[in-house]
Amino acid sequence: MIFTITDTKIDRDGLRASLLNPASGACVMFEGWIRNHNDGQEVLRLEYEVYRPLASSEGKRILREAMGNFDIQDAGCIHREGLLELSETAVMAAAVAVHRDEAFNACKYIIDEVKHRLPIWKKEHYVNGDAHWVNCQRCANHAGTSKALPGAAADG
Amino acid sequence: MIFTITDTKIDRDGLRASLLNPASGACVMFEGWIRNHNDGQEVLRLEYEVYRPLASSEGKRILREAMGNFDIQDAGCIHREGLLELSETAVMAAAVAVHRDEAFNACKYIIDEVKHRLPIWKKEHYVNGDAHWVNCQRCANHAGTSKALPGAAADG
Amino acid sequence: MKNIRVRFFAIFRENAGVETYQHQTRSETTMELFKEMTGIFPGLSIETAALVAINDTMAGWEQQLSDGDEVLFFPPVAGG
Amino acid sequence: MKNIRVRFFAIFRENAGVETYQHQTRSETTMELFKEMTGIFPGLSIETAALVAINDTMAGWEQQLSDGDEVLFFPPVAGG
Repeated sequence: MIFTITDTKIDRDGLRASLLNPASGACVMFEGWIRNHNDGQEVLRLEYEVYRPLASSEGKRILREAMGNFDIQDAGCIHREGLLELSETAVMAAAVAVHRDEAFNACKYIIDEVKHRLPIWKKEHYVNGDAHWVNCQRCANHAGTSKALPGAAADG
Repeated sequence: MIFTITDTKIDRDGLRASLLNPASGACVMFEGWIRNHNDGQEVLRLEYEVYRPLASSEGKRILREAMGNFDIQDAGCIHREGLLELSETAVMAAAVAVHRDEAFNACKYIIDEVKHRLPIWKKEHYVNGDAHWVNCQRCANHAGTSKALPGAAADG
Repeated sequence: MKNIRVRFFAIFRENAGVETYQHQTRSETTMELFKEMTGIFPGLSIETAALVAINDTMAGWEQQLSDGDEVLFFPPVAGG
Repeated sequence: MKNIRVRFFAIFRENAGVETYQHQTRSETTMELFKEMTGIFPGLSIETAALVAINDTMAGWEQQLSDGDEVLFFPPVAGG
């Protein structure tokens, strides 16, 4: 189980190699890429701010939850911080299992939780010179069930 | 859209590179690995027989279906044939999309269909010297809805 | 009588003992042809979820045969 | 009175204009403390799905404060 925050290129082969083992038959990997558009704006690059101490402990907790909730053999996740260019990998999550359904479900769980729970923020820098903190409207619904600020508006 | 049958190592980076584009924010990849056990037997290696003309046309059809059924931007799949050792990648499927849910669903669809529909057979060679063609019991249910031999027993 | 070329794959090939077989038949459908084959090749038997193709196109078990067809008998597939 | 160290992140930091703030307070909960902060830093306002942590552990908005706590105010997260 590897969870890492890094300010350099994500080592995809390294994460995969750490999970490879002869008892696993299925490996599901997710990569989040920096895309050139969001909400109708042309994106130039992204800036990730990470509060490492809590991102790291909460990230490891998510991996442990995935191991407990799904019949998988191992899982891992790496998240970038700092300035990222288009098409760079911002996050990679992976799970390995005997059978593929569990690997799919676990990988999806990890990335969903990472996006909702880790103290990570991104600022989009647009082609037109503007910049904007992304407030992930969808988080509202999810976080509303746990620790979100009460009374706040949900996703329209 | 790339679908390939190969008798050499699957080019994972090549498939990923063919899908990478600045409009996609999510990439989901599945790898099937040769594992060292199946149905209580210790597996030594696997042998894949592929009927290439139909595997190739049916594989491309599956990718087109994935493009039509899910909101994805591209998809690809590579399947090995011949003799494979433990931990080698037997198949890789991938899908890229703006949002991750569609990429997960499409990738899962591709690998499910590939396993059920492509004229590919595997023979397991066991540590004890036996060998055995795998008859994928689960296929029975699935194929039963389309072109499977009528009257055949379904998965117990 | 129709002239049909039959091909067996994987365990079907091993059980029949041949890979291809040229056959004159009165069978109308792929299913009748397969049953005929189990008479000719005693090792061959009906398998759960077997598939059939005609001339490199997936077919059904009630599909009609034509003179000159190549019929491919696939045991249950197991890719991935 | 409790001695509390407050930290703001991302858009909260930009809106407050400071990253850390040492504060003497009668606030009992994280929620009361946040409301107090919006009085001190006019740029700061309540955000949908904001999160709070105390001493590097995720907390709730009704959680009690203790003297010496470090309280972290997180705007809605957006990882990945």
